[in-house]
Amino acid sequence: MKQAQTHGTPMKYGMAIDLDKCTGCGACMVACMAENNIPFKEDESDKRVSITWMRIFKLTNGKSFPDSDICYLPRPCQHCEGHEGHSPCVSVCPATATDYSRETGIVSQIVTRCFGCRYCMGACPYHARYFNWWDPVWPDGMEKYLSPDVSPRMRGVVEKCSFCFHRYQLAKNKAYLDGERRVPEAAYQTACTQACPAGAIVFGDLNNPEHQVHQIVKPDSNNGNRSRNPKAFRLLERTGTNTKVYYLSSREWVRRAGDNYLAHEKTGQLAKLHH
Amino acid sequence: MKVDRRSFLSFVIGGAAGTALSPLPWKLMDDSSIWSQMWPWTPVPPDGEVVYEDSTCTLCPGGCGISVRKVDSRAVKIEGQSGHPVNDGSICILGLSGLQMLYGPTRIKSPMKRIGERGEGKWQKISWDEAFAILTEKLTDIRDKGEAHTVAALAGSDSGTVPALIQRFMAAYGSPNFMRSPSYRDVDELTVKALFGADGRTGFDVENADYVLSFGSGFVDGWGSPVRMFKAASLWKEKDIPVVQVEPRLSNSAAKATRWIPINPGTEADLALGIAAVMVANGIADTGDVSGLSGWENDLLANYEPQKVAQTTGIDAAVIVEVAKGFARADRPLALCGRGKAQTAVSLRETAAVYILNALTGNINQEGGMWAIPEADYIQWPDVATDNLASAGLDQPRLDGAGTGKYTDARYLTNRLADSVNGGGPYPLQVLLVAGANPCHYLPDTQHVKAAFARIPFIVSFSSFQDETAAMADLLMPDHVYLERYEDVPVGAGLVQQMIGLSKPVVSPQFNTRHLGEVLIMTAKAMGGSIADAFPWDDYETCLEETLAEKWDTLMETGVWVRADTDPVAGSIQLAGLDAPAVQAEGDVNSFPLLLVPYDSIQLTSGYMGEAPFMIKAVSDTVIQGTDGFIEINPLTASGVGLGEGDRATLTTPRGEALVRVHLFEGIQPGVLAMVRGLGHTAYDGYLAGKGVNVNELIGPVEDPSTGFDAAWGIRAKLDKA
Amino acid sequence: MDSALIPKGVKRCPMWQFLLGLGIVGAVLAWGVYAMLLCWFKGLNQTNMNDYYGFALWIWADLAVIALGGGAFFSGLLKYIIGKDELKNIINYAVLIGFICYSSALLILAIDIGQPLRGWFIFWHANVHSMLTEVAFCLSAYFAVLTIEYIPLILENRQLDKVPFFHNLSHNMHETMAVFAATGAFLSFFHQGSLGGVAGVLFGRPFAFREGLLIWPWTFFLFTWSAAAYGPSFTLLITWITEKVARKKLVKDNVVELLAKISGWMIFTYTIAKICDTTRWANITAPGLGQNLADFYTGNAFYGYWILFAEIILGGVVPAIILISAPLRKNPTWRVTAFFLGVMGVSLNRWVMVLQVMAVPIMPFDTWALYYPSWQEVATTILPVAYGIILIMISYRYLPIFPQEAELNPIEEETAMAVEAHTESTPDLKPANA
Amino acid sequence: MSTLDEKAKAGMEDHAAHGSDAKESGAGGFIILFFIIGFAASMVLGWVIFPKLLYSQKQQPLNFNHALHVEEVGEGCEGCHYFREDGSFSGIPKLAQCTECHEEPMGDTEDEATFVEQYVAKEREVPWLSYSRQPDCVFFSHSAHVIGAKMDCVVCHGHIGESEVSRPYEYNRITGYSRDIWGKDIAGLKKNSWDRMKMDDCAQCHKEAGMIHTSSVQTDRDACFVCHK
Repeated sequence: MKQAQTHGTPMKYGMAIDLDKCTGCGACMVACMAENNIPFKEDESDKRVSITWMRIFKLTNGKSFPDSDICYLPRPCQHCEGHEGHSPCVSVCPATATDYSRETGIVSQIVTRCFGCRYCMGACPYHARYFNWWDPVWPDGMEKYLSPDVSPRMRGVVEKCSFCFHRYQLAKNKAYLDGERRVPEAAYQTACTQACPAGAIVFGDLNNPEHQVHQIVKPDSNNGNRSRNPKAFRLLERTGTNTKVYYLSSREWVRRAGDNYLAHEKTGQLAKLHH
Repeated sequence: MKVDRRSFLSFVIGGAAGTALSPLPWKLMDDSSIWSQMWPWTPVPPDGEVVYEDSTCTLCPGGCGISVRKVDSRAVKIEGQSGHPVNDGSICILGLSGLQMLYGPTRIKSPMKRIGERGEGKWQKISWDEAFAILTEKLTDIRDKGEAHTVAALAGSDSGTVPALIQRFMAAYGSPNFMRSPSYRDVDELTVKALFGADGRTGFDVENADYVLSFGSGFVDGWGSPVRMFKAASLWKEKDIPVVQVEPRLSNSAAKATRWIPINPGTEADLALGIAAVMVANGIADTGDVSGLSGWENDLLANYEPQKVAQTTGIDAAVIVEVAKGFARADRPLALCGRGKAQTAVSLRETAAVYILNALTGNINQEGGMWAIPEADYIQWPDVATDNLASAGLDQPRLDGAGTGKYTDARYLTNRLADSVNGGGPYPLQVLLVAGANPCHYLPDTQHVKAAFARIPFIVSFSSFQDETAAMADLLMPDHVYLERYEDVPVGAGLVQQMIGLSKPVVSPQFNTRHLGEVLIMTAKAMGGSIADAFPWDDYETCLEETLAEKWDTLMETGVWVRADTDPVAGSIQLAGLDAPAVQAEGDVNSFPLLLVPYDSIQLTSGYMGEAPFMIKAVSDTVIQGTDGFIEINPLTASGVGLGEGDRATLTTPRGEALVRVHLFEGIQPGVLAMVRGLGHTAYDGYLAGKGVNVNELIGPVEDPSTGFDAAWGIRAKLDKA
Repeated sequence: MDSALIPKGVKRCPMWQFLLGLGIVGAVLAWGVYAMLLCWFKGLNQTNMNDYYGFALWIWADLAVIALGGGAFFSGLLKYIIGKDELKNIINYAVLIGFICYSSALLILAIDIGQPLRGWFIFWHANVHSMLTEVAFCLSAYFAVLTIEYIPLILENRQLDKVPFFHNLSHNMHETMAVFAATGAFLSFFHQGSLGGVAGVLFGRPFAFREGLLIWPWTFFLFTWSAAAYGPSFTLLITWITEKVARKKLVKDNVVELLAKISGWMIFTYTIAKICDTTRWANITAPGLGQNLADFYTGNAFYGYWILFAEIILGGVVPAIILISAPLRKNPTWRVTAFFLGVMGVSLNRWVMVLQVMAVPIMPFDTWALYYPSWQEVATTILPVAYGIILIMISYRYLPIFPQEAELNPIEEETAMAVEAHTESTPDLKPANA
Repeated sequence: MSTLDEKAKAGMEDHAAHGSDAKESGAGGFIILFFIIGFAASMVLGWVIFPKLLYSQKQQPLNFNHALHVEEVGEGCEGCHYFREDGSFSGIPKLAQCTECHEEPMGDTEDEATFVEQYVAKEREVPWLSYSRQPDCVFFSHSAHVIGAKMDCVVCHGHIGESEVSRPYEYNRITGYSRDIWGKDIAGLKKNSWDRMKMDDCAQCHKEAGMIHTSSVQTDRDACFVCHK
């Protein structure tokens, strides 16, 4: 007999990132690297072979001095739900190494299952997936700080942001001990959320009205989970990736930069969602 | 019978069939894939019991509380300490990288003495006993010759027990030459003294201000206590507080401000005074706290009326008036001073102008305003009983000339050290002790500084890392890093209250290093006599505990001691310093048509600490690519020189030249070039060394005649296609 | 000296020439193998691929050779199912070329994956939703079929054929070949299609994404179709090259023209379909996602509208017309030009569907990603070509690939006798020398 | 091909015809025989020799008597293997835990002596070899199974609690897996639930317990991010 693992409604973990607050300082990137045993090389300046589960993009408004403006956009894995969990990467992985969990809404990546075909990387429009082109090597002595909660990856596999799922696992351990069925909001926060000095990142269960992220985003399940918050937008919403990372900005040009629009279309306009 | 080929063939076929029906091929296939899943050369972090230990971060002056996650005896992650008055759970990129410094390969792992040429990097490991012997012998010889004053010490800061012990050691030994790394603190202290007539520092109540006017202060680029400022900036967003950022470049702070006002570099003081003039002229200034205004009012109105200021600053007069009114009419307006991270001094004129601007709002020592408060004064040690040799030495003038002649008000003029060593000083320097400082990387005109260091007969470095200065040393006596030691951390950094944090040993020392405090006490004891008497403590921990007295328990419990109800040093200010001349950029306009200004990034320490690999990894590819460093330039200026995105160019200033690549940026004023501070290391390892250009090598100190501090804010430059 | 192995009634170049040829191509092969070993032991950091270019030259090579190898299944389909019997005179070669293409594809895949030791996960832990899974299964299955189709050819070697067992085996296999041909056609339909699906299902990438029929995007059908259309052209192009190298006619014109004509009509219909697809995509699909052609073909140093023209007009319309029109088709120069253009066209199509897909920025603030392969990638891509040439050399020398060769190139009696005598007088020969 | 060679060789003999004829007729029986020999040999190699080569053994640093400890300490397994406050499982005790009782030698066994001299006195952790260590990519939650599902230790660990001597630690030479995890029986047959602890065994047990979840979109089983990290 099959049963849904969830007790009551399933969870759908997601993020709201306030770009008005984000300063592009990079604390989230490094918090992520430190939390998830992310390796580093002597030269990391070629960003196309530099593993950063959380990456900060710099957006410019294209105007010239002194009307120019910039905005930073932190990009973790967007944990696309796509259509019923068939996110771009999950549906293409030939070996079931990446999967979508109906229980948490998290897109998993199991590196020991992955054999490195990199199809998922081609499928991901956010470049949130990274390949281990090299063996991970820590300078002598530095492997001491590696965390046992996240397994270091070997050469030749794809890795990506897991929404610090190991923290959920640990919180769940505690929950069992305390006889709780659900993991409390505060007990499961990602490393980037916790570190962000500007408090720009809010993480939690988008399905749970008590969670702050739900209150900010107010997802509209009848409308492809789009946000009811006028300041909010999602990256490439029109492709139907149906992401769980929402961005907030009071600046129209920033919101427009979040998706592709034809000249005449107005920001936020949405053609029919695919799938 | 003879085994013919057919029989052999069938034997092989039989073998194949048998093999296929045995586990051999299948298990091998499975196991080889499992082997690839756990390659022996991919590390497996050992599991264990998880504990969190709180401490205080000392990687920058910010004084954040940290909470270190440990698995058994290993520290695996540094997180912000929730509930801490400074950072409440958050943490910055540098603080997060701490473990890479603790466990990093650039640690100095034991005491060493130089065996090769200076700077050659040939060292010999020695025991601590030998190290002590070498040091004490050296110091004793010099002292016995009556030349105690020719020994100097350079520390990162002068607050807290460890620097105090260094100062005490110098006093007992008999040298007036204690110095600290130059920073905005120098001019801040001096200005507070000049305006308030008392010793103290400024504090800024950013959380409660309702209008913020920042003169180039990088409130999200590392100014003040960085994490506190990040939080404040978000608070301002939430409360819709107007934040005006005045600087020539669209910095991250400018981007976070509600309004960015580009200004001609180096004319901030004029704008401040212009705004003051508008306020006075319109009678919206609150002159209650300001004495001496009447004598100055006419000059102010005459010299700084909006049109004139518009001329110098390049800001539209209407804008000046608008800002002045907005600022003056706010309930709790606050003006910030100190460029970027405020790691360098600015001119007395600029500092005074901004502080007076604060005063003219009547918001001094008020909620949301600027405060002038005394340093926490908790180090109460009996005066040193100096012997004759010491007294003689102490009577000598300082090498840097601070406190005498035209520099009476300055306490330290570290920026003049290089000159005096290179022949400008009253007497030759024989020994230099360096602790928590890396002058050979961040002092302006670094080449000049290195040349000076090359001439110092004997240099002792207490650095924990193989930094540029340690590379120039003769004797290395490595200190623990902050995660391995006890230390009191008095926090200034623009806080409006007195605060002391406590660093605790989170892990046992990883290498054969010694606590600097310990080393000083032991050296003193080894030298005996009055010097030993000045250090009555058995060890540093006792010293610390006795010094902190009743605060000790609080610190051990909560990790931080705060005194909120600190009395300001004075309630009102006396106008001063405004007649001081402006500090100009070095170099003449004709041969150097452009202006080079350094900028600060929170992603680079640009201080004593070298950047950890994680930080460099986070740096954008428009700042470093491979080993190439970039300068930011306005597309107009670039096309003028015939340069496109990523092109290589030679950047020349009166002080030096460097090969750079250009990044076109619309957020920078035409004619101005910006280069990030903190890169271009020559020491450390391949993760840091050789990346980018050290901007300090291109910019020389420009002395502010009214203080003696280096107040250079940029330098003239030219750019040629390479 | 190896004349005992050489098919009856045909002439082959002297051994030294043959060995010299083998040596030269072998050197290239060795270079490729060296690069392959580098990739296996040092990892894919040996390539210029990056996180923007997870798929690059290799995947293009895979798609291209499989498309070009399509000649095998399609000629097989024509001969055994549809009953175009003339094609028996070229089917052998079609099969051989197919065999080479598919074995190459599998080899390249084995180099391309980051964890070759776990390659079998694609079968063991298969994800049925993935186009790649479909590719892997059908590809391997069809490769097996090709092997089976190739074996009887080997058995027809003059010496092997003397063995009654082998003789009968190959005979019986010929009998059942129709079954395999049918299977091959069926499998090919799916893996060729899935390869098209690989790009078409990427709904996060408006440049690649296509609507479709049921679970299959239009590219699925376009790929199958194009493989069937261009595959024969490739077979004929290689045949032509072989004839030039061998300096003799190997296949009669009527056979060539028949296949060329079929190929022509296929290309014609395919091109029409491709144009429809492109039009719909450019006017409905992409704009629906907020993008238009300018986003895909401007703003970078390499990918311009020219590539559309080169693929569809030069590589589609032109060869189609040449091969359809009898006079042009009968003119060898025009014909070969058409083959060449066709091969270029389909290769370009595969290139676009792999590399340009990766190059186009999707997030408005992202940038174009251009890439050039490292020498290791180039070498490993040339490797299969060298291997193919070697296999063709050997097969051509010792197997009766071209049934019409003897008839087209009659040898004078005494030479033939001499060959015979020679054969008998040197029975001590071991194929190892071959 | 070999057939061909043989013919070629035959050619070299004077009366080729005879030679070959002889072979055609006589060799049949041998062929079967050789097939059987080859078959048998490889079966022996695969089923008997290979497993021996595949595994190696290590002895525990010192002999540990579980039975005795269970008796002395009481509280069953929890006496030494307990849950920490954060819900994680302590696993093999650290030295400090043993020292609570073993400050001085208890009893006069040789192992006890070595333990106290070599480890307690020198404050060295005992390098125990864990029979049940899962590979690093696995996250196994004891609390989910022991507290949540109320499972008995024996289900996975067998009757180690009753053992009086530490059996040798067997591991796979290629993978480094402990044989307890990898599987006792080369044919993959399980007599007891604890004979093997690979992923399929977890799945099997979950199935039997009626705990098949549908959280995975790909497999309609448990999502990967439950037991993997």
